[in-house]
Amino acid sequence: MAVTAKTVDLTADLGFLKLRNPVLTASGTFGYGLEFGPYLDLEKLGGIVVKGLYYGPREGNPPPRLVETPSGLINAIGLQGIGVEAFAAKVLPELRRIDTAVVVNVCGADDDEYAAVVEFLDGQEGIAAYELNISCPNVKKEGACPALSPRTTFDLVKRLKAASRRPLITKLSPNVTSIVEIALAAEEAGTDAVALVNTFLALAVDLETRRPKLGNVYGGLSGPAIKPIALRMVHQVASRLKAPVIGMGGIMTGADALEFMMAGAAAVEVGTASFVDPDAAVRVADEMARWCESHGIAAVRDVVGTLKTS
Amino acid sequence: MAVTAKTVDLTADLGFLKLRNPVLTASGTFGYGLEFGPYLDLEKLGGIVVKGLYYGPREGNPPPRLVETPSGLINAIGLQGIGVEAFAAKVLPELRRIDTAVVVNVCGADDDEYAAVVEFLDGQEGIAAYELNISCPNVKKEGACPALSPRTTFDLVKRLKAASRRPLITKLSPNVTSIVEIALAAEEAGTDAVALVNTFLALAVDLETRRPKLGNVYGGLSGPAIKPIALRMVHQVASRLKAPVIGMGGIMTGADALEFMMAGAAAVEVGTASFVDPDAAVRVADEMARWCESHGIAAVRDVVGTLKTS
Amino acid sequence: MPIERSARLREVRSWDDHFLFSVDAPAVGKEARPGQFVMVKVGEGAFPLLRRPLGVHDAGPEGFELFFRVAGQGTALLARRKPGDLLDVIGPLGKGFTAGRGLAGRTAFLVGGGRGIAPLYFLARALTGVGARPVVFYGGRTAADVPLRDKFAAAGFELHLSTDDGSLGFAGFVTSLVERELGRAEPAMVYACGPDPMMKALAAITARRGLPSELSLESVMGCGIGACWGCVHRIKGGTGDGWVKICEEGPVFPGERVLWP
Amino acid sequence: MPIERSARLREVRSWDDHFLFSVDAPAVGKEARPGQFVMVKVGEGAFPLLRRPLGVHDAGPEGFELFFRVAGQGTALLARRKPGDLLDVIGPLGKGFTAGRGLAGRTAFLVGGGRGIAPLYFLARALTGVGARPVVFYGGRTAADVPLRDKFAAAGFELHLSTDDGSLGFAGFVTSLVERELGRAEPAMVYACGPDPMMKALAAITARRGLPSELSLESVMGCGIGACWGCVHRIKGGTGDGWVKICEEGPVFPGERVLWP
Ligand SMILES: Cc1cc2nc3c(=O)[nH]c(=O)nc-3n(C[C@H](O)[C@H](O)[C@H](O)COP(=O)(O)OP(=O)(O)OC[C@H]3O[C@@H](n4cnc5c(N)ncnc54)[C@H](O)[C@@H]3O)c2cc1C
Ligand SMILES: Cc1cc2nc3c(=O)[nH]c(=O)nc-3n(C[C@H](O)[C@H](O)[C@H](O)COP(=O)(O)OP(=O)(O)OC[C@H]3O[C@@H](n4cnc5c(N)ncnc54)[C@H](O)[C@@H]3O)c2cc1C
Ligand SMILES: Cc1cc2nc3c(=O)[nH]c(=O)nc-3n(C[C@H](O)[C@H](O)[C@H](O)COP(=O)(O)O)c2cc1C
Ligand SMILES: Cc1cc2nc3c(=O)[nH]c(=O)nc-3n(C[C@H](O)[C@H](O)[C@H](O)COP(=O)(O)O)c2cc1C
Ligand code: FES
Ligand code: FES
Repeated sequence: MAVTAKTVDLTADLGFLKLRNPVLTASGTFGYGLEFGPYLDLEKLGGIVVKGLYYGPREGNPPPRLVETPSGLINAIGLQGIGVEAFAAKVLPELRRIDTAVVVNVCGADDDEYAAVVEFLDGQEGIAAYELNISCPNVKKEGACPALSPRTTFDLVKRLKAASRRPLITKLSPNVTSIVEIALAAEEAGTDAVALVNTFLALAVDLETRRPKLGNVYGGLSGPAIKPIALRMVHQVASRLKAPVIGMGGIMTGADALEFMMAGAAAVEVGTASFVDPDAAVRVADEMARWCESHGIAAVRDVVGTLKTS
Repeated sequence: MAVTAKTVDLTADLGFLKLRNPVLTASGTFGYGLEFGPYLDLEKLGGIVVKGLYYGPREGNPPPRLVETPSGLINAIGLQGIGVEAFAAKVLPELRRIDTAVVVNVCGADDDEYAAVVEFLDGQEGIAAYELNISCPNVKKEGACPALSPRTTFDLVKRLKAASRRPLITKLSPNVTSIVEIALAAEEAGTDAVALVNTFLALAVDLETRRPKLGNVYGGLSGPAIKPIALRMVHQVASRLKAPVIGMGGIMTGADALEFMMAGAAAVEVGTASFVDPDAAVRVADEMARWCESHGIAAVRDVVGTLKTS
Repeated sequence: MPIERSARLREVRSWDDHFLFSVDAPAVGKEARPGQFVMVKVGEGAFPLLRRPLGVHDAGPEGFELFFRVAGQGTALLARRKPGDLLDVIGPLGKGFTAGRGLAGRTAFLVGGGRGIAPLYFLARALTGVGARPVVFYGGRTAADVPLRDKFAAAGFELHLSTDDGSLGFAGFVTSLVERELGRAEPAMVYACGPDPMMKALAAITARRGLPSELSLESVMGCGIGACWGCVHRIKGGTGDGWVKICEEGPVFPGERVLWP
Repeated sequence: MPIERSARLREVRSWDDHFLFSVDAPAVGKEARPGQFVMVKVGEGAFPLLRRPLGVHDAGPEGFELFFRVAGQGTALLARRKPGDLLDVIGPLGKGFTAGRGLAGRTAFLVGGGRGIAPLYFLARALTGVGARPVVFYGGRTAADVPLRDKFAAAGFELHLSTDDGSLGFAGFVTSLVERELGRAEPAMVYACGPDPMMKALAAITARRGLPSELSLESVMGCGIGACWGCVHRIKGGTGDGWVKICEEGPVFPGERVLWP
């Protein structure tokens, strides 16, 4: 029987988690999920990675928080958010009613706060996994974060893996010399998967005021501009790790997503694209299905890691 | 007397080298210089950094060698070139007739080759300085190069500084966790200036063939896409180093160049822009002058490092 | 708040770098309330990357109008669109002005600075609809910045013009003109949209006189739908610990709740 | 090789995704020789980043013509340009075909595959000019791929058409058609431009018969002026140790010097 967009098997298997399709929404670009209800069918998503959560509510950085660059966006939101308790009380019950994998992006000012967030969330139902945001460039000075060193990555992941009852996805920073080294440290520490990349530490200058365009001076660059670097990193990491890789960075179309999968990603996250088109993540999944159809590919997972480099 | 574009003092002073204006042409994007004679007045340039040179001629990488990405260009030329002897015999005599600073971009398969290139060029006249290309991502596997570690950077720069009779500009790679650490190593080793950034290691995939779009698999990303990251790195390095910083990465206009100077660059290099507009480097200098004029700035060097971050 | 991917640009009027677009988009037009905005794809393809927020200048069953000034690359691209072109817009978004029956028979001041005049036409029409009496203050740096004066006059709204350089109407800031008129009339509400300095001044003026006001704020916006937290402003008693999302809880806020740096 | 920043697009003709541009640019038109190309800014602003190389389809004192097929984003943007728009072009660039007096009174085969036909019209005219007899072979996948057939016919050139699907002219590859005709006529030169497989096959055919040929090669180009080393192809006896810059030493090379992977 010929493959049709309808019959294509889009499911993705991370081992610890089966997804309806390989497309998740990237943390911080999809709010807490519900904001997008009016624009797409949340149950058509592979999963939702909610905005980064600290234990308590957070102020975030002073505006301006966003600046557009050629094919890119620099943000310095600074993880403003409601905290896990409010999240569990107000948001999680709503999300539970939706049949889609919910991944919580876990943040912390220090290792103890990461542990506290995980401990609290372990007491809540309706969460498929934790994505450890050890790579946000917008909170400490000059982008400092655990993901910049294999040692701090290993220690933090090890501690959280021991504490958590749920699978861990460690989210890596691209602002490193060897992302493979960091990924291997996370794997050795027991992470169930890695997600990459987070944003690139960047600066935009306003010539007239002679000030940075962002209130926080530096910010994180995302969008199509970074895709070629992100794709390279995903390829490097996927070629070395046993743990599954979730790829992201500038994915705007199904073709972009398929390139990440060919490079070795078992699933992908769509970030900045959701700002441009609130329904982008679902469109990306649809475009994947149609590409598989036109290429007679019965299961999208057969594309994973098929990039020929010799 | 009011400032006019004509009266603006555009000269840049690197200490070891005075430039007519702060705009040099970036290595590998301006050939050996002479190719551009038909398109601009080479004597209106701050300087020419010629294509990277090994001791002998080099084959370079198999095509395809270029792929365009959103606001960016990935190249994997692989430093094809004629070698220093042919350069000295055929090109240098021509360049000597032109009244502009000529900087040679020095490459080497190993430390000894770098030393051999410097030794040979020390015997030639008409060269203002050497730019040590210790950061090309397109020759060794996965972008390996000396600029990825402070140790290898220090050792190589120290050795070449001792050997060379000319000032050294060390060209840094952006593919590192802390470019400041590498820059400080180069400074400690005695470099006279640092130039940053070289290209970002990147990958582009052809979905249909399931192959990389470049013959060399990975390549180096340049152009406007990388400007925000390059600008951040220049700001970080310039805030820490005593040695002058030459900034580059996606400069297309005079405004872009001025942003790099506000961030701390004493001079800039224009790269990919010269492919789009062969006369881009001269236009950038003109636009700088006009901006100074409209802002009543008598000397462009007064802009250097004036970014207010508090 | 539908995504209208192919809203037909029916008509374009322009004055130098100001543009008035009439767009066919029933779904958006029917829902829109004064003070709401839309997110418009200004380019074709992914350049520029982000949509641009533009206020609803007017709306009806058949569609809506936009009035914008070229401020940079995005609005410059949008300005190139020709009648018949299709626009990709999301909206209406945000919470608009309150223009309720409570104002019937009473006077309201509408203060627009430059492009800030955009949402006030729709508001003035709505106020008339509930029997209120809109008095419009429209200011700019120079005469060329107040191109909609004829449109407001033709609609029969009481109109007070000002220019910083005195080339048209009152010579000085529109806020000074408002202060002068406040001596004569006591409005039940002051609505405003314009550059921050004007809004700040107006907030002070209304506060001093204990007049209620509603200000439409601006910010760079990443998404327009409350997802990126990029558009925040300090608002008293809002959610989000002081930094409140303009796109979601605004862009219109009571003047007394808006905190200024 | 001037930079012509504001060359007026005088006329546009199109067939589905094929476009013929007539451009006013005396400086370029006067200098251009058959087989040379120009680098065209396809977008406005910096998107897409790079110029695109297009062969000179025809040229004269007043300007030049381009014939292109939409292959992707850049050519799609270019195809949107309307008469009166200004184009930013650099050229003429590269070394063209040799169409010298030596061919006077003799026959030359011109073989174009798909969009590869573009530079052959100008060449055919030049050959007629030196008293040679151009015989044009024009092939495509299907009839829609050979839109210039009428133009070549109207110019009075002997024209042989082929389509892979047989929807027009000879059914099969244009190279097979050429081989058939080679049985009947013995050209003094074979010129060709088209996809690599066609060029490769043709190189083999001409080599077997000891016929001189000139092939116009393609490659992605970064600069078009010899500065980026991005456009290389393996050429025997060229400079640059085997990898030769097509934009500088080509795009036209003698068939026997071109090495294929
Ligand atoms: C809710 C809302 C409603 C608006 N309604 C209108 C309207 O009806 N008519 C109109 O002309 N303009 C309106 N604006 C402003 C308009 O969105 C900006 O002028 C536009 O986004 C600038 O985009 P650009 O690409 O042309 O300029 P850019 O090149 O993006 O920026 C040019 C300058 O404008 C600033 N800027 C960029 N985006 C915004 C923004 N969203 N708000 C304020 N400043 C910005 C930049 O910092 C820069 O200084 C509105 C803004 C908001 C938030
Ligand atoms: C010397 C020369 C002369 C040419 N003359 C003509 C002509 O007269 N008419 C015409 O229609 N086309 C011509 N081409 C091909 C034309 O340059 C490409 O079709 C165009 O650059 C594709 O750009 P794009 O943005 O539309 O497609 P892209 O999205 O850039 O690419 C679409 C596809 O075309 C391939 N491609 C991109 N650039 C080139 C290139 N420079 N050469 C070959 N393939 C490329 C890409 O790898 C991709 O597979 C010529 C090419 C060269 C080198
Ligand atoms: C506005 C904004 C907020 C973000 N917030 C988070 C966050 O809270 N946690 C996190 O791990 N990543 C965050 N990111 C990074 C994205 O999840 C993603 O890694 C990055 O944007 C690259 O993907 P993209 O190019 O598709 O946007 C944020 C990105 C943006 C643009
Ligand atoms: C085609 C190409 C070739 C390059 N070759 C060299 C080189 O030989 N030596 C070097 O140090 N940098 C080389 N570079 C890097 C540039 O000099 C510059 O550092 C980089 O492109 C960033 O600047 P840009 O964004 O303005 O192009 C090359 C870049 C490109 C695009
Ligand atoms: S613009 Fe994204 S939250 Fe307001
Ligand atoms: S295209 Fe740049 S060298 Fe040929």
